[in-house]
Amino acid sequence: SIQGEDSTETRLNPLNIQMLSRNLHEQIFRGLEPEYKEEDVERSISHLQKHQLWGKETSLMPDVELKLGKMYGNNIDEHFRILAQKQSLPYLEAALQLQQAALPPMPEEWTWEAGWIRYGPNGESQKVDFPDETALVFDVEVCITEGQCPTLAVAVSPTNWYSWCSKRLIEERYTWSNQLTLADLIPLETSMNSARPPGGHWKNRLIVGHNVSFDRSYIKEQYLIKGSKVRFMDTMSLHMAISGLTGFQRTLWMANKLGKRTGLHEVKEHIKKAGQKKKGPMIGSWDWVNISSINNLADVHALYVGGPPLEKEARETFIKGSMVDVRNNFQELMQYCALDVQATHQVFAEQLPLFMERCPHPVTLAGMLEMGVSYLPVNQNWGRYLEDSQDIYEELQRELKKSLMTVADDACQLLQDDKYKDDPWLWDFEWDVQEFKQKKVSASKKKRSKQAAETQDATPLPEWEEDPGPPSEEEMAGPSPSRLALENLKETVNRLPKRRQHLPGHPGWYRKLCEKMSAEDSWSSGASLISLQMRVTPKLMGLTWDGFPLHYTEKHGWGYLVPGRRDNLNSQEENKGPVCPHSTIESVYREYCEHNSKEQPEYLDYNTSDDLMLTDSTVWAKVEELSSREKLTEENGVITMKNEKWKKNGSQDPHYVPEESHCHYHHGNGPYNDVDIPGCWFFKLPHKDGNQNNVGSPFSKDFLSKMEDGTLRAGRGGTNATRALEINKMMSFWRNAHKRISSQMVLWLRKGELPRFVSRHKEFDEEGQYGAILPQVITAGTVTRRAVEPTWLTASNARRDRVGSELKAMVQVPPGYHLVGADVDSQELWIAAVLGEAHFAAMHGCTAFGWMTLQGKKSQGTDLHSRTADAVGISRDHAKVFNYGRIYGAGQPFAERLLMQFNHRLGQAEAASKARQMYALTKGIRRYHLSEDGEWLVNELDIDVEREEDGSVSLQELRRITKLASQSSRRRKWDVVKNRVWSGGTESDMFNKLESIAHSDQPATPVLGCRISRALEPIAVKDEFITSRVNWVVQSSAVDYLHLMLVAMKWLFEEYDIDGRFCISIHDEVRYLVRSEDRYRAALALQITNLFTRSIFAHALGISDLPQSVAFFSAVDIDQCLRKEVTMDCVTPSNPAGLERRYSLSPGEALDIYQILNITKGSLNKR
Amino acid sequence: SVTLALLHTRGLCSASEGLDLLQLFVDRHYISPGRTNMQLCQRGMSCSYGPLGTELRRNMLDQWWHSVSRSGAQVFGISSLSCSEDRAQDGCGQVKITDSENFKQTLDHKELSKEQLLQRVHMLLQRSPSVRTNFLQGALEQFVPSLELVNRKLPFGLAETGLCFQPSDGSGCPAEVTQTSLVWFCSPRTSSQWLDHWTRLRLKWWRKFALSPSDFNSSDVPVEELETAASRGVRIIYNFPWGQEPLETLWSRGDTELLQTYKGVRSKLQCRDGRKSVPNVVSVTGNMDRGLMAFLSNSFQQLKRDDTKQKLQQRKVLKLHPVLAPVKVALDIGRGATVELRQVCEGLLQEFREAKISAWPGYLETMPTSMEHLNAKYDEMGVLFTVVIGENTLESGLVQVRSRDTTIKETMHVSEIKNFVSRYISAADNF
Amino acid sequence: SVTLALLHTRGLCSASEGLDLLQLFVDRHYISPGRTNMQLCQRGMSCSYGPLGTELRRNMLDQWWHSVSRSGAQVFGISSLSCSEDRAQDGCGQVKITDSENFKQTLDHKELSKEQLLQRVHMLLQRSPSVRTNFLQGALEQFVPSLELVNRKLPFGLAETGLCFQPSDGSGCPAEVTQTSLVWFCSPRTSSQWLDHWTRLRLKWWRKFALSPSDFNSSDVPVEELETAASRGVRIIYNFPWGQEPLETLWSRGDTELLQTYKGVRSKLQCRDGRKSVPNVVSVTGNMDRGLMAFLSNSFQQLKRDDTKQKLQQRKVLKLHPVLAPVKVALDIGRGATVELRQVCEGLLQEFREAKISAWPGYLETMPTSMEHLNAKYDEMGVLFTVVIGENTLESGLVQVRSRDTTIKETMHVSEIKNFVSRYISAADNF
Repeated sequence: SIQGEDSTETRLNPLNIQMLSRNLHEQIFRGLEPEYKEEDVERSISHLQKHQLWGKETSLMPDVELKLGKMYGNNIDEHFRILAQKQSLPYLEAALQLQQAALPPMPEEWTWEAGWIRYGPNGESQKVDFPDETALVFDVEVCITEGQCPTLAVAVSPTNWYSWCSKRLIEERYTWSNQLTLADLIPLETSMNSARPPGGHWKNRLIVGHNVSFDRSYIKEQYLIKGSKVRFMDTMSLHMAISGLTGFQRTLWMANKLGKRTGLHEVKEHIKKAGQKKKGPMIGSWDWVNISSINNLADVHALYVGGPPLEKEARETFIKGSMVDVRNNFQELMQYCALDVQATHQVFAEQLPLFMERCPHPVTLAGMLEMGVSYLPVNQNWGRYLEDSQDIYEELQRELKKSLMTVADDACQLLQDDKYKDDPWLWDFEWDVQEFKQKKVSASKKKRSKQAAETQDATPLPEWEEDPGPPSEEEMAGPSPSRLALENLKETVNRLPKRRQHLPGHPGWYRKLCEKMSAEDSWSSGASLISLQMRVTPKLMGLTWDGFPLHYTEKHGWGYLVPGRRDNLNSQEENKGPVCPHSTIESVYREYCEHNSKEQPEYLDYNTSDDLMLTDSTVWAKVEELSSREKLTEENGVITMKNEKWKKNGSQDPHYVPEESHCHYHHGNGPYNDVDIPGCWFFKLPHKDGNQNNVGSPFSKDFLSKMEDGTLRAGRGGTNATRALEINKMMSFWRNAHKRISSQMVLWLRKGELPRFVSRHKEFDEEGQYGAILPQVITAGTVTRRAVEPTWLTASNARRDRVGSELKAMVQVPPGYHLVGADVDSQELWIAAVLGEAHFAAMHGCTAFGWMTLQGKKSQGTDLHSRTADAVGISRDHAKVFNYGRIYGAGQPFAERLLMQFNHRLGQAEAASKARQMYALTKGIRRYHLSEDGEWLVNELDIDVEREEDGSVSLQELRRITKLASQSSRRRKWDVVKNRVWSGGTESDMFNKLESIAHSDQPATPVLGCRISRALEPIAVKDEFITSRVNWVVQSSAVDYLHLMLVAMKWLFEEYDIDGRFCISIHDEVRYLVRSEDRYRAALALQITNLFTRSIFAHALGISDLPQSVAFFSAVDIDQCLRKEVTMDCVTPSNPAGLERRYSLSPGEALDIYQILNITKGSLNKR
Repeated sequence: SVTLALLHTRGLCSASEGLDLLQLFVDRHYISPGRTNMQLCQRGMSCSYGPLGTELRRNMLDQWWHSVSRSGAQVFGISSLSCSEDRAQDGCGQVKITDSENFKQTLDHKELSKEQLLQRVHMLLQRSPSVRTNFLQGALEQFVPSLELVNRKLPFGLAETGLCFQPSDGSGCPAEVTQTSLVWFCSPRTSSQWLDHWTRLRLKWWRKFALSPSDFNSSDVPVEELETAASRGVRIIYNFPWGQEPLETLWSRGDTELLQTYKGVRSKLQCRDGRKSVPNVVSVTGNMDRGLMAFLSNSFQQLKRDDTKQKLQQRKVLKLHPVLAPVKVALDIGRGATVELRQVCEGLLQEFREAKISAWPGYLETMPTSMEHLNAKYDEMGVLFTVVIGENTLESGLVQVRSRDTTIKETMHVSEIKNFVSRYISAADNF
Repeated sequence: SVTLALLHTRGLCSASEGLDLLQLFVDRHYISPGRTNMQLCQRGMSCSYGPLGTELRRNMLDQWWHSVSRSGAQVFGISSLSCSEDRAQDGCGQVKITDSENFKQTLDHKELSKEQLLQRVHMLLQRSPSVRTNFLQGALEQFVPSLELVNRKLPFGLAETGLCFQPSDGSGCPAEVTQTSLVWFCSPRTSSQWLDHWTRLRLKWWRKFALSPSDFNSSDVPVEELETAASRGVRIIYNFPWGQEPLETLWSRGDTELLQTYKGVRSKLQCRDGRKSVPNVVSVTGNMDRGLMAFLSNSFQQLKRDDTKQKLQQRKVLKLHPVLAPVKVALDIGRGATVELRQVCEGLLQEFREAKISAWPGYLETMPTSMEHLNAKYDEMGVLFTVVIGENTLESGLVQVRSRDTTIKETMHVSEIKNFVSRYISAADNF
């Protein structure tokens, strides 16, 4: 229940931050009140004061009183250990059994029969309903060309081999339905035609496989709404947790393995970097290659087991071959599949102890098991969605093409009187036309025809034409004279060349856009080959960038022409090619300026498009990509900086241009004066990866936002071109995603296969369809152990102008169910903050960063994003991207680039200064602790050094020391730095903590103690991949967070008999499929889960308390479909009527803790 | 020097420009002249059409019928009477057709009192057959006879096109509209899906023939504007220079009207769908007169050539879809018309007409006109191709073919031109 | 043994047989059921048509238009309004269209005297727009705008088809007729020749589609029956079971009406034929509803099979001309319908429809019917060919094609059937 503000329940810490209500604190931290040291509190206050946060108003929240029920162990960590052990015990036992087993001998011949066959140790075989074992290694093969039906499978237990064949393999039939049913799938727990296990109880079973989620999607029982107790262990995920590689490392690894170390650009760069630092050959930094591998079974097998490499050639038959091929090579392919199973077993046997050692906390295993059984319920609306989206997409595609064709047609008019010569865009097109060719007529024939012509041509028309009256009957009977004349004339066709010319009268560029006339039905008229990707298109559309016409050059890609250049006007005469009409370009720009002065407020904060609202994984992908290419300014310290300085002043700069040829009124990426267009400077379009890159197409995704804000617009062709841009934007999502989405394997359940209360529910529709998609989630797919899945985990939210973007909302519950779930509020920020706080003064809210995360208010501008936005002068949404990028380890260059991308009118210098300013404010600046050698030198040389309290020195001081040291002893190279720290910024302590973890000998997550991949441990990579390691600390802790939640939820569901199952977890979001009557209890369970999870984080970091503001989800969503907000109607071009009208989905409920307490009366018990 | 820029205008902005546009359609024989007539067509009513407008409407109705009957669904064309005595009872039969002679005779009795007179007038009016305002009632009446045709199996549809009359909007004079109607009978469960289906199909149809498809849109009818029996409605709307107007309306009408028509005898109406339910009705009603105006104004393109030396030049083109364009080919003679050249033209004309490609005998024009003027005229008429038979055609068989869309003149052999045009049109049809 | 004799009966002799025939047309969905409706069509009026009748009329109108426009003469299609206020003045505008609400309101004034009331009624009637009884007036009104189109050169024609209304013949209820109209403008000198020309052409047209052409004839209109303005008239006549009836009437009308329409302003009307004369008018007006009945009854053939052992069997066939037949092909499944067979049928149906060959989805019928019954039904519907997809079609691609006219079943490959039917029809067209 809710208590008043003055209650004794309310607790504040010395920094005036509201802590957990007393009753909750007592239950969770067992009466262990935190102790605060006076000096810590003072240190914190002065730090907060420095950042203008101390004394800011904070408000109190109502207290929460709640009975949490029985808790185990002496503290919350033990509690979780006990829960997890209990949950994973049967599976762990099965796993150990499997690991220790010596497999029975593999059958020499496989039985050609549909369904499961068990092979005894003595070669005897027997048909069985399913392999009734507690542990299996399992592998499915699918003949891909024949649809989504599994073809064959092999499994092995400690005692038996099993094989399974599809009916479709054994029986030859003309057609099979392309709609799968449960009977087509592989049963692992039930007999034919049954959806219930023998005896009515599911058993705990463990299935092991490599990328086992793929195999799982072919298992019959997995599609039932009420889940079985089978769990999966994925040797690929185990591998990632033990020895995974980052994306960049994977590229390097492959290059290394293929022996093309020098051939690959990235590798070259990497070697350069590695070589630069340590002068010797590449020692150390390549060690990781030998203790890791990429993810496929063959390489993983080679890494953990070794021996002769795995044969994978047979695989091709499944990918490219037909069912007949599979039939013809049955024994061989069965053998191949069995060998994979065997290899998987060997790998698993090696991995299991390693995994248990490196991820020792039982929660990790229990969480991963739970993650492996995700389940997305869908209904008949799935098919409607696919149809609608594809339909709208195709229609838009047609419209796009039509408008482009119209634009091309219209441009043809410029051929008349050579008007194209004055067109700002089209002047450099091929405008030549061909002469119409006809065979010469032999002289005699010519003569004859001439004579004929002369005799014929002599009939002039009568001056006055009277109504001649109707033709006579005789005239009407015979063939008409005009038809005869025409038929005669047609004979001259033999004078045409056999192969007709292709549109000789049309300009060259247009000719290339047209299909040659052919006899085929598919022939289309007009400029039907045109597409956005073609080089002519932007010019045909008359695109302008800030009012300047676009121009393409081979060397620099897409750019634009800025008029006003005078130094190359004379070179015109030598120029034999097309001449640039610079005066019309001028008038285009003038018009733009006149037009623009009317609509001034353009620099206002335009809406951040979704493409910038990068999901955390995409931000990270970008950071990783950039950091791999960034010069290691900071890592290389002094030396590189010098290098850069030299470079900047150098006159060898390829972009260096003499002063007189600078454009005074326009700043941008250029000018590139090697493009010699009389009267114009050439500027390149900005590129997201830096301006040295060429832009290949102005229609790429990166320019969508520029079109939205009007920087890039169609200057001609009016509505057609503008509409084409719009359509291009609308189509972007479905174009990229539709293959993946429409190939999602959906299995429809028959009425009898649904739980009875579903098929008898009043909302049950006899004609409806109910089924599920099993997303193929790799439970630990990245080096941070985050889950990976290409469709659902990366899906963006519905956008009004993106076809098909309502994807997620198509996950819809069957009758009688609800989806209950929540997003962890600013999960990564809080994790990072609490790490920093533990490091700084072990108090919630003691660092400025932490304080802002806990107490910051948008309304007062004290939240993190508003702060950054203010500091740099950007929008809050943009600031968000910076903040996440920084926390993921992105450096200043990233910020610089991003700033310029957000506002291309920003100069390089300005961007750099803004970025520097932002980093100084947040991350702080580098200071150095001297090494033993360093201290000795300072002492010996008697240098007067300026130091901070903690004894660190600044970069300038360090330089001075180095300089003095090298002066005094020329030969020796001193290593004066022990370690480097951040200082002075709001986030300095956080970064110091992250870096200290990243640099430690055995980096491990602070809460569950999971160690970093062997391929990233300092012993293997020394000081490289720092960005990845820093990022790993937060990301991997977020994974711990998720695993903890899953364990707590499972416990509460079981303990309180809440009927539900795990559905999916998308990054910081979890969803459960829950029986409708249990939905509020499930919501409460979710809130309690969050409380526990945050508490164990605090506990693990040595703070036995938790701020009230983060204890609970701000809202738990109870909904009938998957969407970002329960009220989102997901209106898109393919769903114009919205979810409510089109699919009859009413808005869901978003409940905070107080509302839930109200509804449930604070009790998880069934009433 | 000459500065030149191409500026396109479509979707004209003001009503006055709308009137200019109408005048162009009059000049180019789409619409008959006369202020009343122009007003009618601006109001989306049937008006008197010139030869080009008549052909355009014919093409549209043809395409409508093909799209509805080729959609894969079971659709039967029917033809109901435009006036019926049975409909008189309903309130809807407001527009009556009367024989004035008959009327006069009935009243021409001196002995009648005023009251009797009034009563007679009312009775005469009552008895007079009312003319249809739409095709719905006719289709409902044909439902039962058609049921046998499909062996009582749903869904199927009854389609009809023709004139309907609309009650006067105050002026006292009822107006006529060329309507297309599809009345679709389906199971109650699927009616909403069918409504969506037909909306999508119809919108696609409009967009298929549009130059700028996005000017055609659909929008749900707000609840307060729903017709009595209807549970949902969708309108297909076009943005005219003078504002948005609905071209077609789709209603999900439930079974009320069907039951009414058959006086509640459910057994007559039940279908073999396992549930013995009374079918639901989805009606799809289009106004082809307004649709014709929509296509005309949508396909109008005005290209300004800003030529500083000369005065502003405009190229006005009616870029009607090749399938709809009333004239596909114009045949003309270059300089020096002779009887022989004209014969070739006539031959070609016949060839085109036999292939059902409508051709324009421009060669009959004997007054000398510049080719430029002629092209401008043909562009405004929306003529796809202009074939010019020249002096040397007689020798070489070569003709000049100018395309409306690109303005480019291509040389072609006279034996290939018919095939080319026919391929061109069917390619546009299949696009 | 069985003796068999074929006895043809055509041109039924008695009116009662005529009624039987009508009932057949109702049963086979040419005409909608109902006594009034059947009477209407027997009177040669427009009636409510079923799907087959609608399609037949569409085909007839298409053929009419092609014949008129492909004749080599200059004919433009136009479209006039069916009701017009202007026509009210003439005596001919007898059938009025009124808004009954408007009527009632005007009369609902208590204070009016009887005389005032009568006056008001007359005025209201006078002012009400009259509906057209034919297309002549509309064409005359479009004469001047069209003159510009042809550059004031004669001869040319204006064609229109659609509904016209006829004054009641006593019953008080005006009737509708589907008319075809060609109004031909020519020099006074040639008008008589043109009348003969068009008569010849029209008669040819009717006979082309007839099973027994000699039932269609032309005859000059006796002088006493000539319309006011006309100097000569010709009728095309068909022998119905219930007597002779005119299908089409051609008048040579002189220039009177044209001058009337333009209030005698000759200058507007003069053409460039060197003589500055006012054109003469030849009108060609057809009643397509009666024409439809003529073709139907003309193509009906009854074959008696005199089977001594069993009772008398009759084969009734509607041998409509292939071009006119509303259904060209019926698609059926032999025994043992399966999903795969139906898929083949659907594919074929689509193919036919895309080639604009109307096909009948007989395969949708799931109730087992004997093939014999089915064929009898199709014969009565006038279906040209029946395609039967059998079990072995899936294997061999072979289908059975039964011809209506020969009753012979031919085996054909599925890939060739569409072309075959299409060739068959166009061969019949060119015959």
